[in-house]
Amino acid sequence: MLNRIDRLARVAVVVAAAALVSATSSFAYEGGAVSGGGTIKGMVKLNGTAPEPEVLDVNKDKKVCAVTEKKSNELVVGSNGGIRYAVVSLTNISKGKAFPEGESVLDQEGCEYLPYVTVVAQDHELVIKNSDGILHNIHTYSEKNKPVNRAQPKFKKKIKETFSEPEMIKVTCDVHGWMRGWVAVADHPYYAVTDENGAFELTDVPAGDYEIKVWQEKLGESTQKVSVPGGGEATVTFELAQK
Amino acid sequence: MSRELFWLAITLVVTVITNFIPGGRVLILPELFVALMILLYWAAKPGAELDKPVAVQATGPGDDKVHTWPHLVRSEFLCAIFITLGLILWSLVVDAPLEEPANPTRTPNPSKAPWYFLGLQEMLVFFDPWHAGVVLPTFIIVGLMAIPYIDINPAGNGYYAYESRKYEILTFFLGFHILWVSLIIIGTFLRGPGWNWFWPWEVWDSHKIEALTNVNLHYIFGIRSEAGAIIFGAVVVLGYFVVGTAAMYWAIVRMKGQEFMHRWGMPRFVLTSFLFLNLMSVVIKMVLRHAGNIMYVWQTPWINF
Amino acid sequence: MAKAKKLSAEEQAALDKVQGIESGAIPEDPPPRGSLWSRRDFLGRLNWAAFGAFSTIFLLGFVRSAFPRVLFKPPSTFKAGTPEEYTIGEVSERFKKEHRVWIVREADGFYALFAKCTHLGCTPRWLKVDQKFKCPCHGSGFRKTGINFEGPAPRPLERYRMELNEEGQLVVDMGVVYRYEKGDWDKPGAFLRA
Amino acid sequence: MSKADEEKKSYASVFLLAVALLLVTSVWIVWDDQISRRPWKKYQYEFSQTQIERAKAEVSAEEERLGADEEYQKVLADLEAARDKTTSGATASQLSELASKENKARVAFDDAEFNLRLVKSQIEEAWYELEHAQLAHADTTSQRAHLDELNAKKAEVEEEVAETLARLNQILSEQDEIRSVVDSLEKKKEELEGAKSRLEQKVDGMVIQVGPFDFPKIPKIEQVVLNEFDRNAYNQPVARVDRCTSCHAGINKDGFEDLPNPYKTHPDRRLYLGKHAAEKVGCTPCHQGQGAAVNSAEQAHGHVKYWLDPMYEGDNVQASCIGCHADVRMDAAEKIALGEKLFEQVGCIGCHLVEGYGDLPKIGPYLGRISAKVDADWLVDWVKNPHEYRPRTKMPNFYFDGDEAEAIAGYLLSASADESEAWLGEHDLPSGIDSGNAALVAEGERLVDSLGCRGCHGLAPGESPALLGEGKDIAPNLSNIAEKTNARWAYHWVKDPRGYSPVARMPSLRLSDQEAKAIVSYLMTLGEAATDDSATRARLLEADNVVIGEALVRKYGCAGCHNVPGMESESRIGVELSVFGSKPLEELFFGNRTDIPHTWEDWTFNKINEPRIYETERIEQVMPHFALAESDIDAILTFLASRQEGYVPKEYRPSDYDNEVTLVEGRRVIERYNCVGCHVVSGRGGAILAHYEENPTLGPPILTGEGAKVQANWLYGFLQRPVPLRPWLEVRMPTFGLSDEETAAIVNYFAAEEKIDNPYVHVDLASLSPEYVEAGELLASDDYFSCWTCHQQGDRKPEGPKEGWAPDLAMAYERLNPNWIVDWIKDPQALMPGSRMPSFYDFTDDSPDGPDDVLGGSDLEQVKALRDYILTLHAPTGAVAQPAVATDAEESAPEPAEMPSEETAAADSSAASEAQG
Amino acid sequence: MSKWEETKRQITESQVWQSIFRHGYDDTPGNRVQMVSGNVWLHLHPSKVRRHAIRMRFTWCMGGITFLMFLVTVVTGVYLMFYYRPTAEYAYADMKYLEFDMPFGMFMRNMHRWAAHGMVIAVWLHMFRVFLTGSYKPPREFNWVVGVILLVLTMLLSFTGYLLPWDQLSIWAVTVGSNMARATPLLGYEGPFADWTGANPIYDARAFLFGGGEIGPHTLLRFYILHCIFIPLVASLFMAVHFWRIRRDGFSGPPV
Repeated sequence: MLNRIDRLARVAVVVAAAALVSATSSFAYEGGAVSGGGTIKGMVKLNGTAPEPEVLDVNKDKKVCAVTEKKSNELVVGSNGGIRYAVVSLTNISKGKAFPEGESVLDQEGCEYLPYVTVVAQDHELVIKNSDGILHNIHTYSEKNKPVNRAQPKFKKKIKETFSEPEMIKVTCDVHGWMRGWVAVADHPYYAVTDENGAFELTDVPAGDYEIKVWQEKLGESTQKVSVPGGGEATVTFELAQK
Repeated sequence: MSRELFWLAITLVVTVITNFIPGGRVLILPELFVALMILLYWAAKPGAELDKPVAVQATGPGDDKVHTWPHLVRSEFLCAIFITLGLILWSLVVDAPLEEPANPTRTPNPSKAPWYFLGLQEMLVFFDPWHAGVVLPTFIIVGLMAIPYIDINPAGNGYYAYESRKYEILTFFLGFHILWVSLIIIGTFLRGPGWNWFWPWEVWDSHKIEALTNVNLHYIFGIRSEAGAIIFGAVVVLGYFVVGTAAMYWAIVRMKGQEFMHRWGMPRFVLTSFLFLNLMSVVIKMVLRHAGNIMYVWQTPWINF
Repeated sequence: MAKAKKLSAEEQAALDKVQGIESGAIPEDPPPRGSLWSRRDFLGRLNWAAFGAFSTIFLLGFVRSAFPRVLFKPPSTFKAGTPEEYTIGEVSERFKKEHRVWIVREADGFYALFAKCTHLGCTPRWLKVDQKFKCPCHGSGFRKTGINFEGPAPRPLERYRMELNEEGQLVVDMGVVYRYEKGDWDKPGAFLRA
Repeated sequence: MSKADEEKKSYASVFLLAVALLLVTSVWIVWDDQISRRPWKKYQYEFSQTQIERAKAEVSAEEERLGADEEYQKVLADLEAARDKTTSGATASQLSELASKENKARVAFDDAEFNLRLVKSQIEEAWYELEHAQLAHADTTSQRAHLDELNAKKAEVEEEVAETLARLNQILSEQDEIRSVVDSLEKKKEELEGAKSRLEQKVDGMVIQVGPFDFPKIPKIEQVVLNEFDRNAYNQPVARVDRCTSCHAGINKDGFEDLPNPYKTHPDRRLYLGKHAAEKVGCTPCHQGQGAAVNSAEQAHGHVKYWLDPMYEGDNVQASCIGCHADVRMDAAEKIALGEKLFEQVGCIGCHLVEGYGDLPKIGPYLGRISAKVDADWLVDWVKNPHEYRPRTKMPNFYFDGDEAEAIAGYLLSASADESEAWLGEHDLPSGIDSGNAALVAEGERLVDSLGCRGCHGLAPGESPALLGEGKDIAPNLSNIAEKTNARWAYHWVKDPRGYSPVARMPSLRLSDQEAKAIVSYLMTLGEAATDDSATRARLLEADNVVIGEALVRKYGCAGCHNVPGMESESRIGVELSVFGSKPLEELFFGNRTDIPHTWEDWTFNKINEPRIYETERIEQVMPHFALAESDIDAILTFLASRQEGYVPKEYRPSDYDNEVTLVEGRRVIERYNCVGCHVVSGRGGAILAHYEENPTLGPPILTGEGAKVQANWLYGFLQRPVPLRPWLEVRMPTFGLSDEETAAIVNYFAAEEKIDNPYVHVDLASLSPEYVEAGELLASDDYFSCWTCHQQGDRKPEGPKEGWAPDLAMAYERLNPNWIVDWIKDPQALMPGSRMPSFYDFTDDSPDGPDDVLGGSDLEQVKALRDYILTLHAPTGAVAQPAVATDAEESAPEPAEMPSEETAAADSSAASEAQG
Repeated sequence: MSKWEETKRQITESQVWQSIFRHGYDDTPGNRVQMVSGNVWLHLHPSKVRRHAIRMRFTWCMGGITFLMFLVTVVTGVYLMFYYRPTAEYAYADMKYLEFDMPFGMFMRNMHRWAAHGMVIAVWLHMFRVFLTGSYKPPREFNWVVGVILLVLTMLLSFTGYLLPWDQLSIWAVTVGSNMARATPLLGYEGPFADWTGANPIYDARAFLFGGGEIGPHTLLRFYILHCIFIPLVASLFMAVHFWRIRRDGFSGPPV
């Protein structure tokens, strides 16, 4: 009898522990329909004077690559002081809208990565195109994900790659030393890349308090708190200073 | 009672002291042995009661006899039980020693023979190895065996008779206690690393250095030549035996009378005096060494004495 | 020849004479009550019982002493190579000398037979032509499976446990024995599925 | 008491006392032996309990899961229903009828089979008699008749067997049919219960079942016997027995990391116990201690008197590694590896002999021409205390006073005077060295920065690119070099170090005169320039001074580290340390120090830390002060602790021990010449790369995997006479002037590192298939892989700046191992993570990645084609005629494929391999 | 009850019983004699002894204790032999195993060792007591001689056993203890006149004891055999003589 009670007690403990584990392990983002979500709008600005972007030396495959003059995209500042190519995301959201349909595309055209910053959902395919008809290679510098360095000869118009961990990944081409781009691996759909005026918009955010983060390759990261009203709009302005 | 307490106290003190000596608890054994023997001396209680033939008058053959069973057997049985008990307790409390694995290239300092041979090892300090290790042990064994044939004293056959056997007991006492037992005690407790002398309260320092200033006897007498030394030593040693024998003869005749000597006979006398002089030579050499710093009396290229 | 429990008076007298004792010359002490040798009172019995207990414990201690607490022998398991090293249908004698084991490879698996006749413990021989194990001592015969079919052997050969380790090697565990007559051969270790 | 009373006395009470005591002691004996001296029983029992508890919890969890599993519940219900059906009504009676039929049929079959067996046995006998008769040439008719008769009988019985069997089988199949539903459900149930029954089996294996109760198994001594592991003092092999797992029961089981000792799992169990199978090598070969002891922790750990090898504490356990491994590596056994390195390189071997380290070259500079090199004033100061001028120098401080220092300097100057004069006669000061010329100095500084000098030398005070432990530099810091020497010497030295010192470790960078002048001009701006020392020289060279100096040089053993003229055959002055680790405490001299604990570790640490610490008025000590960092001393101490008596037998050593020896020999050379200052070798070194963080492509290549990559012949030639491999690099592979042995040691090192048995490869171009070569060429072209966008091929250079280029593929034939080319093209990242060479194929899946129209679209064939093509790019004429040779394993079969192709074999760039000039 | 008595009677009067227990419990003078003379262990004694001989103070019981110690060492020694291999490869390790895993191993070893030491002490005291009471005097002279031989044998027994643990204590004690033999005149290489006989460090008087010039693996076997077989056998023979003489000569005592 004692034996049985003992056994039951053990079962109870194990079940409780299992329940606890399943409750706490549900950190993974859960996507679905969002009703009454709000919008976060905002802008990323440079605090200080904008530097003149460096002109890149195109020294190879000039026929294809040197069609236009190329400037560094490291820090592109619009006339209003807004920073282009900054990535804004929420950091503490676990439930919200589903990832948008359609694939993320990174194109190599005129020996440039288009777009300069590509957002791809985690574990989704990133389609890498080679529109140039010359040899490129995709060389990623990542820490959380496994770095890749894949050649994309001209007969391969399209290759695919997936990333499993959220991370900002630098992409370069070793054939064309000046080429540089970024891939933002997102664990939820609330990611936005600022436009030429430094503006961004996150839609269908469930009402609530969030932390919002901006990342810029030269200027680093910065976070703020934001409160999103149901069906309403919240505004956030980041000011980043040059280090 | 007070005597018992006294010996108990002595034992206790010795036990405490010996436990401070590096070398461990094994060394307690001979010390216990001594304590035990002292107690037994006391227990044997020589005295008027035993020092003469039993006074009880016989009323018939075997009248002072009792049945072995149960009277003797039960004593023996109890004795065996208590001894066994002691042995068991001792075995439970004190583990037999086991040191590092044998290694012929690394000699521990000090290296000692089993304690019951330490008397011999201690004698090596005073004599050549062939003498201390071979000749003297032979004399000891032969001498012990010869005792019943030398001793013609009819008194004390089968009972404690200290009065009437003064000289025998004294001599035995000298040989057994003064020499054998005390040399064991010295060898066990007082000899440390390098066979140097350490008092019980001293730490056994393996780096201890003692000045080695011993000299031979002939050196003291200013004899420097080898031949001179040999002759001198021979004269002294032979002289010792000759003079010693003569002195003993004189003393025995003086104390026991010519008649006794006659009864005893020359062979017995010569054997006794030879053994006795050898015994004394150990004592003399010890005194010479410890007190007079003298190494050898007779030094030759082949043997030393 | 039975002996009388008590000596007759004459015998006693004669014996006493031999012992040099004149009967009645010395008044013998009466056996003291409660003395060491008395077995008649409670204390005496208790004493002897305690002594008996002590003796028993000691005796048992000695008996226990004779049984070693640990055996210095090689481990009971050995590795027998990979499955590919064995030919299907063959009886391998590779480990017969070292471990006294045959390893048999069948189409669907392996088993390890202990090469010891169940009759009197001789080591049988594998006769390939006859496809049987034959014991030289009393002619017992065993099939390849180890089942006895002739001679005095009372039961089939024993099997050892076999398993495949993480590196894909066969492992024979001589610590586990499977006996056919006990139904052990149906257990998983008795036959290793390939 | 009168005698008469004695025999009347009753001893009953005494007897009672005696037996009572006997009883007590006998119980005590049992207690003492069974409990006090057997602590492992308790530990093992407690561990078993924990283990069983945990296993049972797993079973309970699985039961719980099954309880909640709908499918399982359904199966249970179905099964019960099905069983009900078979045990009641018509089905049941049908079954019981069948059962009794089966029984009868079985008896009939068994009888028949038994008969058959008897007949067979009779036949055997009949055969024997027949054969016997035949051998005896007797008439065999009757035997044959008998045999025939038996055979006939056998046929009969066989028929009966078949018949009875058929009957039995039919009954069985009828039964099966009725039971089929139940059977299949039971099977299903068993399947679902699979995990549970496995867990239950696990529990069963751990317990003893007695009726409804179970108990942990009875504890027993667990042991590993290491036969012939040790040798006794009589050089006889003796076994070692380790019983550590009797208490440490969980040490080799996963999942008990959270428990305290002795139950705990071994830290990093898979790493340590995976490589060193505990059931084979036990525990004490690494940890020491008294493995056989199980009666107390002190005994077992060897912390008792008379046990010579107590357990190592903490990191010191690494001292054991060297007993079995020739090669102790930084990543696995950091402390002892550092200790060994320091011991070899800091100078210990100059004075102390240690077996296995006896014939290494002297570590100090050549003093045969010292007079031509240094400033006399500087020399005196240096001898007096080298650490003042250069705190991180390997040269120790001998605590010389001023007079002693002058005497020694005097002797050195005088002894080296003749040779110095002669050398100076041939080496003039060239014109054009000018430390005042800012442009020249700037050029010199640039050269020093870019040619690779900084791989070894620090230029600012405290800068240490080539560390030796924490506190020492491998090569001198040059921040105040002008104080020490002069431009004339420096010029000739940087041009040709071996020209000055026959044992120089400094390599030649093949400087042009102008480069050398610029560099010297720059160097001479570092530190305060020396002033005229002629007065000092005259004073030092006085004869009396020189005589005293000679005696001192001899006494302090300078010749242990330096080639001192006139002392070529001096012997070592220190004690031998070959078995220092087993030195008994009583042989260590503590002098008058009472503050230092009497342990081997304390003695040794203090001795190295402050070598004269045990000096007394009477006992002089001469060991100099090295000023090592504490961590370095600790490492040396661990190394010294490993110097033990005893020898691990071969069968307990790693199987690739010889390989390890090769590694050690090679690494010694590599470290002696500080190859690791520039290159990363085996994952370590490459300090100079810190200067190339911006663009690692411009730094010296990383040599990971070099052994598999290049051909040994080529490497051998390259090391002896380096040529520029990558013209775009400014940093230069210097000429070391390595001896043949040293070169071979390095080449073998790389081969051994990659475990390549035969690194000497010959490529037979004649065996290459033209089809493949052609396909390879096509693949390499701009239509496909565009190899020439980056790779150079002889004079054909790619576009763009040099730093974007990749190596010259024309060298592949001589330089690269063909197997390596294949591996490389397959996945460059696997061989060299971070390489700029991209992967053109993905062999992790089956889908083809290459173009469909080449070689049938087969990736592997395309890679081989590329390889074959590359090999033809710079084929020496006549190579085609040579006989075919395989490289190693993979390609030895006559491959139809060996054809040309191209591709970039060595596309290492930033993180590339390879030496370059 | 009578049934019980009857059963008891049947048992005690059976041939088997009486062949083992040759006399009853009844405490009669005859039985007392029978007890001693009919018992193999007790008949070392005469059936009657003189009064003083049962007094512990008089006899010290040392002879008996010596014999007891001898028996203890024999019994424990046999058990130790089960677990001990007298070769240099195993001896030391076996000592460790005795301690670590033999059931009651350490206890047996302790008993064996301490009983051996006790035996040496007891023998000396026995001899001492015999001297004090003059018990070596006629007619017991020869038994004294036998006793001295037994004393020597006892010390040799102890000494040979000393080596068997094969540790530092053993070999050095035995080295020191037996190296005196190298000084034997003529036969020992360090003894006087060794060059006359050609005794040398490799082969001299000690070769008998050591089986060579130094203590080594061969010595161990020799000592083992001496310790376990040779000396005990010889000692037993002399003990038999010793006891026999005591039985014949009677216990010594004051003249009547």
